[in-house]
Amino acid sequence: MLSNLLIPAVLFFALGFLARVIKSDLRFPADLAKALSIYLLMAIGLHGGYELGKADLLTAMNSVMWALLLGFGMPLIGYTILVLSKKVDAMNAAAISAHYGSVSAGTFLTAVAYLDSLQIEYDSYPVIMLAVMESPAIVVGLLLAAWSRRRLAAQQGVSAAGTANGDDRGGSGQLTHILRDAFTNGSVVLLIGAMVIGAVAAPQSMVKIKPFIEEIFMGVLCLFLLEMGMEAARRIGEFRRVGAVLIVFGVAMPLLGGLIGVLVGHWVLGFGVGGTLLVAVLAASASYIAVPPAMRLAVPEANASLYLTLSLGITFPFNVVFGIPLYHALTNWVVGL
Amino acid sequence: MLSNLLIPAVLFFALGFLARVIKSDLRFPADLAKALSIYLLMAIGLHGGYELGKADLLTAMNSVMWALLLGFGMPLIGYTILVLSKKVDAMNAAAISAHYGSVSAGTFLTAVAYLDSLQIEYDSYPVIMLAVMESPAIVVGLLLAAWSRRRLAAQQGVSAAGTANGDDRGGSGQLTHILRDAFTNGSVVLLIGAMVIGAVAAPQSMVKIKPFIEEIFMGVLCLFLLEMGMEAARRIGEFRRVGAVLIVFGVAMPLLGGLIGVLVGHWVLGFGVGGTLLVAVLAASASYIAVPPAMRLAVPEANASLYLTLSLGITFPFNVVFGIPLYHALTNWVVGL
Amino acid sequence: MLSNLLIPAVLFFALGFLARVIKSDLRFPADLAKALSIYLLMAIGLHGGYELGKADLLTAMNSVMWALLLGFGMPLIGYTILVLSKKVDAMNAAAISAHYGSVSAGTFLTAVAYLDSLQIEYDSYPVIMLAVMESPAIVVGLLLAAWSRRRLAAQQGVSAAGTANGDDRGGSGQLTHILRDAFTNGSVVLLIGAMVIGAVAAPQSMVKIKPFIEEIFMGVLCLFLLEMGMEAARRIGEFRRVGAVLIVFGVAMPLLGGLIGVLVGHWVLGFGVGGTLLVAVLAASASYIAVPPAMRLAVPEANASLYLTLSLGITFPFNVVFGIPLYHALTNWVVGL
Amino acid sequence: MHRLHAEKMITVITSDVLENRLIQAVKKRGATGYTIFRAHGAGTSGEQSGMLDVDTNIVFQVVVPLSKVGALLDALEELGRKGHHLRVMVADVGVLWPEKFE
Amino acid sequence: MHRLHAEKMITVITSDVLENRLIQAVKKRGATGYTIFRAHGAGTSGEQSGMLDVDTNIVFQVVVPLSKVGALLDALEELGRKGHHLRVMVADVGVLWPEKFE
Amino acid sequence: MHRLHAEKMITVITSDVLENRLIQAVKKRGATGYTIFRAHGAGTSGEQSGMLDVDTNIVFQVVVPLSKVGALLDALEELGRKGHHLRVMVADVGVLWPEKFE
Ligand SMILES: Nc1ncnc2c1ncn2[C@@H]1O[C@H](COP(=O)(O)O)[C@@H](O)[C@H]1O
Ligand SMILES: Nc1ncnc2c1ncn2[C@@H]1O[C@H](COP(=O)(O)O)[C@@H](O)[C@H]1O
Ligand SMILES: Nc1ncnc2c1ncn2[C@@H]1O[C@H](COP(=O)(O)O)[C@@H](O)[C@H]1O
Ligand code: NA
Ligand code: NA
Ligand code: NA
Repeated sequence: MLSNLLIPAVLFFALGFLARVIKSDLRFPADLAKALSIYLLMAIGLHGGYELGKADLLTAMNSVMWALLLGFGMPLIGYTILVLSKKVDAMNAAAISAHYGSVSAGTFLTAVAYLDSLQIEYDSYPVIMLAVMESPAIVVGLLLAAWSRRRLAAQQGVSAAGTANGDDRGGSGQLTHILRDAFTNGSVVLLIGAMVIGAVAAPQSMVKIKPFIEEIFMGVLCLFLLEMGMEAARRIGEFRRVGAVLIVFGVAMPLLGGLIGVLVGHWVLGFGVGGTLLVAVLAASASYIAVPPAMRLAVPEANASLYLTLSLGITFPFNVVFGIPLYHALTNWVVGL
Repeated sequence: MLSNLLIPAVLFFALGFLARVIKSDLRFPADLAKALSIYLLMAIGLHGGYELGKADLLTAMNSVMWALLLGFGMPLIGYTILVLSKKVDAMNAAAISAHYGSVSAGTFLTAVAYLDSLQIEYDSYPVIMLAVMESPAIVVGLLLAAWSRRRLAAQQGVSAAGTANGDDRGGSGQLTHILRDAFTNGSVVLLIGAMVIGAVAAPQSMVKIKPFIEEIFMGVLCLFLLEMGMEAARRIGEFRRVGAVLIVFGVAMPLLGGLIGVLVGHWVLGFGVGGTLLVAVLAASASYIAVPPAMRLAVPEANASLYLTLSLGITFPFNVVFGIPLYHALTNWVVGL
Repeated sequence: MLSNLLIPAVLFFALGFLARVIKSDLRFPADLAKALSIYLLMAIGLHGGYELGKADLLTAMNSVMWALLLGFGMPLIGYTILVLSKKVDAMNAAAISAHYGSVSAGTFLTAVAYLDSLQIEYDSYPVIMLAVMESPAIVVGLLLAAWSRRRLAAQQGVSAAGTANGDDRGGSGQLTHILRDAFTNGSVVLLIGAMVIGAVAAPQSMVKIKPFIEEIFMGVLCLFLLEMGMEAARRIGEFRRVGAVLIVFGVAMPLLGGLIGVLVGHWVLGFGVGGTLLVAVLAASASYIAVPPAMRLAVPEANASLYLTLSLGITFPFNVVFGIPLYHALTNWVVGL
Repeated sequence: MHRLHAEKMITVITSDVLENRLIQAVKKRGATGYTIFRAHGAGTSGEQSGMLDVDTNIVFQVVVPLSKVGALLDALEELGRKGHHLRVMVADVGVLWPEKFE
Repeated sequence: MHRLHAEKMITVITSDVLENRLIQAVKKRGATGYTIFRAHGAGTSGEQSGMLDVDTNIVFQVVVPLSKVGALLDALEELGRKGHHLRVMVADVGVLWPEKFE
Repeated sequence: MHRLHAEKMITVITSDVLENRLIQAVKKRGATGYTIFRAHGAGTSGEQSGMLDVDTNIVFQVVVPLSKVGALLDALEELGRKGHHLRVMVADVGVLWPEKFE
């Protein structure tokens, strides 16, 4: 864990966190964080696509399939736990658990920086998995919400048709709409689009773009994490609204995800230590870019404050500071079995 | 054309276009595109100025003269065609044609990326031409508008003095004002200023600035084109407001410009394939950064929706996707004659 | 001075200045300058911290101590001069002089570019001094203001307790508040935080971040100075509000600071020409990022227009264009003694 | 001010993610246009810092003749009923060129 | 609110490129200041996405005593007559420290 | 508009650096929230270009029932008395869901 804390990316996250804690007036212009996150998605995508152009198709498809499984499965696990805990209603359970099926690019990239600093090699497949895992969780979240909404309405004896999806959406086309929204999500389009470009672009033209996506990458990530540290500290301050049980969930869920990810990464996909750690981080991390707007729009009954605090204020810092070295230890142990 | 479509810059343009077509919620923060375009102008300018420091003065002055001729000539051609077509009034004809005398840095840079990817060398003179061609078209456009305004007023028997140039501008100083506005235009100042700096700065101090203007250049261009693809798709959606005749104009005008540019580039200026293609692109492309605000301010009678849709929604995507390889083929044919 | 004017950074400053003078509509998006300044602070900090990791502890501590002395001393000198001049009241004198105890990172970096272009080496200690000198001047400024406020109130026979520090701040905790505000200032936190990160981060992980803080640094600085040139020209336009005596102060104060800095840098700290010039620039330059908001908030009685015009419109351009080569000549002379 | 014509300005403060919904809603009810700018703030649902898309507020303004206010408020109330967080304010304004707002 | 003094707030929504014209216009008519922020939106002349300078709207606000409203509206009408697209709205406000707005 | 409830919207235009002070002030006086956006402009204290933090204006808006206006204006007058530059405007608005603003 100590070596984790000597990585600039993690240190900048801590600096941002600290800045809020000591009530510094350090502040980013509102558009900067958004611009940095566009850059990061573009760079990850291009990089991943380029690597994929050289990858083994079978392993790639296997990775994609398991990414889908994780993306669909994690929210179901989360939803079940939350509903059983009886601490939140079904709509909130749906919205919260969707975040855990998706991924946090910031956490993933911190893990990559962690591996780099320890000079551990890693497979390129987890990057495709990252791209693939953004959408399924949104779909599951929306389906769980639609299902819960119908159940609630049935209990109350009214029709739920169209309750949350507005004027223009009848019950019939709803699934299509959910799928469409999930796959036209801005980050998904940018990430997958950049990946395709990285895979199909002429290699000699990629050479020109490489310095942009490689040389300044780590610095941009540090700036981004500085800002996210400030956001995490702002959110953690609202933990009282969330309550102890949910906080436990915000730590237990990534631990569970990390465990599942290690098993999938090493035993199923056969990755080495680096690749396995990255799969663990994918399963363990919770989205704070793509999923929250989708939930706010389509599951307005859920409390945005809950899922944002959990994902951004609890799970994100936990993963960045404690999770990554923990999953690394776990990976070492499983690989050594 | 296929090789064109394998260049990241073109692919990112297509991605942006696609994102709007599939109604993705992908969105840039409002200031990002403006910041990227400031970077691009600065980098082109510095790069061009640096090359010019080493260039042949006679060829440079010859290029500048022909750039002025193209900048003054293309709007006159466009205006004549538009007025003869009888589809728009004289004020709109003036405003629209001004855009075609000026240039699109985005298109020019895509052509540079195209040449790079085919490993075709190119002269450095077209960059000066790019800088020089921003202003003359604005001047011609404003003069055409002033002239049309006076004619219209004469027809209606009223005085046009000061009709569109506000409280503070009598008829007398108007030409001075037009010239001043054209040459103090923000992009012109930045581009020419950076060019002068690139030319006069001490070489050893330029070394320090080079990575900024070279290494990340292609990546920034890709981001910029991603955004411009979204804008083009937004604008193309308004083509119904424009009508078929104008759409034909939006394709025919660049074709004509490309032809003239090839002839000027190869026969008059004696450039090789690369340089000739770039001159063709200068003549063929239409401005969407510098000219529209100038027209909106000084030719308020014209319909901004018309010139923006034509320049950004029709001519820009046409040039990026079809025009560049076409002008390349034409260049090869003319050079081979 | 001629060689100074051949540095891109200085030329871009001049370009921005010129753009405003010729009333160009060149304009940066509002958040760009703020983002660039965040980048610059981060990069200076990381770079300085990294160098410090390798530095001699004793010299470092000696430099810090003298930085504190300069930071505390310069405002006292400035305040005395201003009060004696009788051109501004005590509150304005306090607010203005605080700016001169702090530093301008833009001026410092221009001096670094100047040294680079002349291929003069420089010590790394001045970077720590830069980080250290942001806060003390704020503290002194606030103390001088509090003291002047009490004196004024005593003259008028009323109690000044809490006059400017709001509902929540009694007289008792005021010093603590002043210190807290000065050290949690956003730029201070970012600069010192990045410095600590640069010093403690694992060297192999710093390798990844280096291109970001080194390769694009000079280009970003040029963009930043372009914008600051526009701001300086905007401010210099308000010099009539300021009056001749204050303008003389805005030039004399940096000259005095430069002299003191040269003496401290060479005689006390024993730096070479490069390091001594940088200390001179630290002492000579006036803050326009960290100090003005602190003064606006805590010394509302002072006229923001005065201190901004002096610091940004007079002292900053004076230092960038004339001051640096002057302090260089002075340094050469003192070193040669 | 005989040349000013009385209209109503409806201001909605809500999350950025609702932008398209609001645009559709006002277009459908015959508004001639709308104006949007981003903001940050805080309310019963916590702080909206403006740093992430989900964390950003928009101020959405539309000027309409009195005759169209009712239908628009209905649409906004419907959104509120579904659980969306909206603040809705209506103010009197006098406009130049009222035909632009019909 | 005896301490509030009645004034008029004039709001102009138009293209970013007119910013300087509007500033000159209000300065000439004796306003003590003005406030501007950027916006996007749509109207009869299509969508203004806010991405290019020419595509960005500004909301321009100036608070003046009633006595200055007429001259300001004249100036705005004049701009409109020349073909510029402006939306002009006037609202009643009560201000603290009215001397600041004279 | 029987469903609209009369409230007051207080708008403060001032420097960005006062943001936290204003937030504290309205929280203390029981406002349920506030909305802030950045602006540039000019006034008696010169031009605020919006480029540096110290040079940026905020427009700070808070909607409150009439009963809370007095205390809020007191707080704002107090800030003004200390030397801060504030412009304060109060306008009538009708709000949907008045319980959100109590
Ligand atoms: N009914 C409206 N309500 C609010 N803003 C409007 C309205 N109509 C137009 N606007 C704004 O005014 C700008 C110019 O409108 P127009 O001249 O009709 O294109 C638009 O881009 C909108 O920002
Ligand atoms: N008459 C006015 N109308 C609208 N906004 C104003 C007016 N006067 C000043 N302001 C705004 O209030 C800020 C501070 O004004 P002042 O304190 O007079 O410098 C200015 O920067 C403007 O943004
Ligand atoms: N009393 C208020 N005055 C002005 N704006 C408010 C007020 N209450 C809430 N808001 C704005 O409305 C947004 C949503 O409020 P809420 O739904 O209560 O969380 C907040 O983020 C604020 O921007
Ligand atoms: Na996950
Ligand atoms: Na052209
Ligand atoms: Na100093």
